[in-house]
Amino acid sequence: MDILKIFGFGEGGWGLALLAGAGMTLLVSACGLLIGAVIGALVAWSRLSGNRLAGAAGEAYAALFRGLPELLVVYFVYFGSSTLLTTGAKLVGYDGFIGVPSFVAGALAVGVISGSYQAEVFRAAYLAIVKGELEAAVSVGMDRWLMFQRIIAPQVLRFALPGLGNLWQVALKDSSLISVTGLAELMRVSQVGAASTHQPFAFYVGGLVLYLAMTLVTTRLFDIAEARATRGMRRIAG
Amino acid sequence: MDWDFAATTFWRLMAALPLTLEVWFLSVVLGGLIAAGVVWMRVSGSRPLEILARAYVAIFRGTPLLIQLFLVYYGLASLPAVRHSILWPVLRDPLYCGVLALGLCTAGYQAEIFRGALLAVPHGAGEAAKACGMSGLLMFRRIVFPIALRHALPAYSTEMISMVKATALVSLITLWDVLSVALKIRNDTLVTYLPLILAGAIYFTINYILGAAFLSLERRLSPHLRARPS
Amino acid sequence: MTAAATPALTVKDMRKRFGALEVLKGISVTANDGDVISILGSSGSGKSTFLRCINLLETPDAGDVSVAGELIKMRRRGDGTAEPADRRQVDRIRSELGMVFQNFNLWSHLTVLENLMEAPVHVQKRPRAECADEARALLAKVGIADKWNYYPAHLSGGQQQRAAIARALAMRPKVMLFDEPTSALDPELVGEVLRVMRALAEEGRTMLVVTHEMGFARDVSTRVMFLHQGLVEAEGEPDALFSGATSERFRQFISKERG
Amino acid sequence: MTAAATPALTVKDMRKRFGALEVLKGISVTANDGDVISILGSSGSGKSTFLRCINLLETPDAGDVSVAGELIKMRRRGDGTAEPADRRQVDRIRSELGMVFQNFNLWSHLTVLENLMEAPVHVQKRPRAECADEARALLAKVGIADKWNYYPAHLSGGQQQRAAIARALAMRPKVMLFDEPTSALDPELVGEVLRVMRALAEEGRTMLVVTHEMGFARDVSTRVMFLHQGLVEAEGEPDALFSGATSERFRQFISKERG
Amino acid sequence: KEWKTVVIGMEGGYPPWNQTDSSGKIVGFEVDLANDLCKRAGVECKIIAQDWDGMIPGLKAGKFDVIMDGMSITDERKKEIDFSKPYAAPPAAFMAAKDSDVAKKLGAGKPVNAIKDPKAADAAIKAVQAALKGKTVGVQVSTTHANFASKYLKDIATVKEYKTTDDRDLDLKNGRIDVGLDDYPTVAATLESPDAKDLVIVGPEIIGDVFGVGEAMGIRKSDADLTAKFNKALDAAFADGSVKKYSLQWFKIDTTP
Ligand SMILES: Nc1ncnc2c1ncn2[C@@H]1O[C@H](COP(=O)(O)OP(=O)(O)OP(=O)(O)O)[C@@H](O)[C@H]1O
Ligand SMILES: Nc1ncnc2c1ncn2[C@@H]1O[C@H](COP(=O)(O)OP(=O)(O)OP(=O)(O)O)[C@@H](O)[C@H]1O
Ligand SMILES: [Mg+2]
Ligand SMILES: [Mg+2]
Repeated sequence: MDILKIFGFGEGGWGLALLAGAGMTLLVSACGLLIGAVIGALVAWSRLSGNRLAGAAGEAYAALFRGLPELLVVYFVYFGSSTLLTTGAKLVGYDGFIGVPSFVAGALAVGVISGSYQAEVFRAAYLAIVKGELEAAVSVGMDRWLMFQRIIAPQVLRFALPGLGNLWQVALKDSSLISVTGLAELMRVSQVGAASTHQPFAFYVGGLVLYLAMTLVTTRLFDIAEARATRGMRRIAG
Repeated sequence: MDWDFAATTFWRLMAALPLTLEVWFLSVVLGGLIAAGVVWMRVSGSRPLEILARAYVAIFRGTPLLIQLFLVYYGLASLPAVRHSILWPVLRDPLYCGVLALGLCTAGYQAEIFRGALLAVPHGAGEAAKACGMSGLLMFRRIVFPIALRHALPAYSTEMISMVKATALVSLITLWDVLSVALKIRNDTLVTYLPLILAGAIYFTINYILGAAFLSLERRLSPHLRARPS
Repeated sequence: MTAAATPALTVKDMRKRFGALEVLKGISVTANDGDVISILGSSGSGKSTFLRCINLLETPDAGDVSVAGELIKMRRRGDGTAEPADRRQVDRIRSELGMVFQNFNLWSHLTVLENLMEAPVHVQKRPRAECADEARALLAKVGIADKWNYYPAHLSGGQQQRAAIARALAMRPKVMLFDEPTSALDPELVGEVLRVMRALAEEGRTMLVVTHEMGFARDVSTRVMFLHQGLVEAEGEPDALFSGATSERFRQFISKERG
Repeated sequence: MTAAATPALTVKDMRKRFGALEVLKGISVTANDGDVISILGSSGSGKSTFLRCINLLETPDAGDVSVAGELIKMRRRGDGTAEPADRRQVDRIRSELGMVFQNFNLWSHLTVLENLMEAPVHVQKRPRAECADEARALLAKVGIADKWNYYPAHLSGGQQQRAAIARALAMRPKVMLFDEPTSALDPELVGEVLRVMRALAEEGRTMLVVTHEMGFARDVSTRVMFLHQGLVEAEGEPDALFSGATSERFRQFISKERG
Repeated sequence: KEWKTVVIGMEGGYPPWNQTDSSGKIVGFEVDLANDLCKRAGVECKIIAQDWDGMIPGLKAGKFDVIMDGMSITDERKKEIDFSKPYAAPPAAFMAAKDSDVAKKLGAGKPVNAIKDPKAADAAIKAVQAALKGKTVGVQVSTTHANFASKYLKDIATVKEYKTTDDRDLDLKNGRIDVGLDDYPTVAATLESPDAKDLVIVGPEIIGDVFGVGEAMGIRKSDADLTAKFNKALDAAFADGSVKKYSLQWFKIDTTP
């Protein structure tokens, strides 16, 4: 089978399947990143809050999910949540399997992992804010929430953007682990295609190109955001 | 619970630990060296070098490590030119291929981490160094790098931990690391969770130690951020 | 007690130590409406620390602060250190205490105009258009109207200082705390800024000013405090203090001017 | 040409613009050994920019700088902007130009003593023990010997400024560039620092000092430059300049002192 | 329990047992067999794709009720789940490069059945051991082939375990390994691909011994009734030659046990 036919959109061509896989990868990673942002912000906050209990909980969360292999987390989120739901349903009398849709479980798994990393990024970015600027905010009577919205969040965002860019790539990469749930994202489509046609190079190179295209477009977005966010900053290096 | 099974499983996993650590260590060192070059190119001020560095980062961060590993190990070997080159004894070996692929990949991430940290170095600190007549390299070594390092440490520790976990991919190229041995045991016995939980515990322990080491390094290096002790 | 009799600001017996170093050893001050109190003292004598303790940027180890008769409630934590009991109260009171920092602390991610509008719009919830007009007027007053769209990093030192002063004024605070507000200014501008401050004093605004400008202390302020080794070494009406010989140390301090 | 006849520093026709704003429109200055040149000018007139261009922290758009007779070689880049032709030369020359920044720029990750030893040990490669002794002596000279082990963030404003001055002196530079070196100091310390600077002048050190201290300009400096709108508006011996009426604008500038 | 619908999990990437076509549909020997068996058992079947790594948790969590994925019966696995009767017992086969030493020593393949003729099998295994001395053998991990290699070849040859058969085939073509060992249908499928024209089947095609009794459906231990249902259906399908029909269609040889 020649390459053109493999990647074509016609009869027996995998073009459409690969594109759909890429779309699924983008979607699940983006949802994961967003879930992770919420978790990450909460964990970072808990560690910076000065409250011992919250700090310890945040630290434990970050240590656990950074320390466990991602594959394991995917298993536990995916199969664990289904098992939980099914057992719960049995208690109220429903007999049968309740599956968490692969997409939801996948995004959740990516988010849970990403959150533990984003917490670090947010924390470091917060610590990079010049202390005097926070004092200035406090001294005009901003309460914590207002100071967070107006002074901390914009600066944290601008210091965190390179790190978040990194984590976006990581999320894209981690999303490929969701293939164990059978979700037809790009990695699984590539692997199944490679195995079913005995053409691994064609499929892996194809997958590589698609992943690259996705990141090129999305890093461009991050670059633009970074340029916007760093207006007014003087830098030591470009 | 079957304690015998748990114990044998645990020791089989531990037997794979040296390989995991070896791949991790070698690739992290290799990646650090490459990253230094990439960052230098990126901030060199030369447009072509900068574009090259950007392309490097885009390619190696932008594609799954699994595919990179596949192409380095199986892809290169499928080219007769490579098989007949003097590099073949090296590239034939899965360990070197694994280290090469993982090193190339982490270099992309490490480069971005250091670039981000460079951005956080206060402008004035560099100016003061220049005004003392420090050369570019000296200023980098004495002022910019130490400050950047302190900013980079949290993200860097994260990357080191990610790399420990990334070593699990090398089973693709016939190197059986801890996680893959766990999966193998599971496939042989169909015991669903126990091998994985044991493997998870091993990874968690390593990563916890690694994280704690980095944290204490971070604390040691940042006395100027703490309240002044009496 | 009538409104006029309530002092705008009272500080009672404030103490603060950093580790082994006791910086403030019990400092009190009372400022009525329209008072301009100059705080003098050699470098490292705790002037900045005193101002920072007043609006609780540093938590004082002991001491009471009341603004317009309202006492800021403090409580002790388990480890013996003090902390404010009611954050809301602190936020509210802080918005009535304008502060100009020694090192400016402009918000680096906002332009000059945005720096000025930030607190009035978001803390005081005043209409945006009104705040913008007022901000521009203040920038004109301190002479940097043309820089409204610059980020702080692109301003000269004196311009940053003036932006910081304007930012504090934009809140229309009852009490202003100035930490060396003219240190980066040329004599011409010093005159200009002091004129602005004098006008504020005449409007009845209360001010605490850390300064090294003896001219200002002598001519503008209603009272002068001289800090030395954590205590108020000399205090009084400027004329009496500068001419009379209340304190040997103070005489020495002012005599060295233009060494 | 004898050694004595070579000026320590000459700047010829320096120009610099930031976007649309032309800050320096052609400024020249010649300083011989032992000269102390005060640079006056209102805020935003380009004084800091001028000093920063001299040691190439900002790249001037045009103009020649020579230190001890050695011209700093420049070249044009493709896009028309200038850049130093030989980085080594720039580094070498910079190590002979001490600079005290308006906002200090102390290295936050090093203690005060380490800040002072950094350049002598690592740029000039002098023995560590000798540098440490000299650094302690300098700290004593500026009155912060007891703070040698503090990080900059824990110092008062005036202490930071003195540390910055000591750091520049630790390099034993031929030419010193001071950007408002006494702005954060009390009158007593101002006198102290000026005394140090006068001693340096007597040793034959050359100094360019941006200052708002008219007293210093009048009493210590050998020459005064007054910058206005990017040009040297008035220049000369201090006595002649302050008494005579060379420039209307300058008269106005100094008359406003203590407005 | 009333079985109306049965969910069957397959990898969808293990040709020719089961594989995915470009439209995402799963086809293959096990698909045809599954549809046939379900009809006979009177249940409605739903086939869903599941990566091998998630197969066992999926079965245990109840995501599906049956695994059909070329899974061999072994005693170890029987401790965890139940198996139906085996539906295929293909011989194992070696492949190597046409002009290699191994190909020269072993010659073309010839079937031996270790269950029916243990002596011949012993001799065949001895010949293999002699031919593979000092060579490198590639097998897929966690298969009966890997078990064979570790039982008979561990001490005389280097054994490399691969995650997938495709990876192993690539290394065979690239010369990193000398011999590949797998079940006959998989080997045959590899040899069909255009860039495998230098490879041939060599040596004996072994049935039985560590290769066990064959591949079967995996079912939860708690669902003994389902196992019984499918065993009955399998008996019927063997009896009327349906299994053989599918086997010939997909594997080109008869693999009925
Ligand atoms: N990086 C920059 N980008 C744009 N404009 C700048 C930049 N740096 C300085 N400027 C502008 O150049 C002018 C001169 O600045 P400079 O810092 O030289 O003033 P100065 O004479 O030192 O004033 P001051 O006494 O207030 O310190 C100012 O109007 C300032 O806004
Ligand atoms: N966070 C801190 N930790 C330890 N010591 C501190 C800290 N902040 C200030 N100090 C010390 O407290 C003393 C008083 O500092 P402060 O800033 O109040 O002085 P100041 O009177 O404002 O001096 P200046 O006129 O130089 O600004 C100084 O000796 C300083 O080193
Ligand atoms: Mg102070
Ligand atoms: Mg300036």
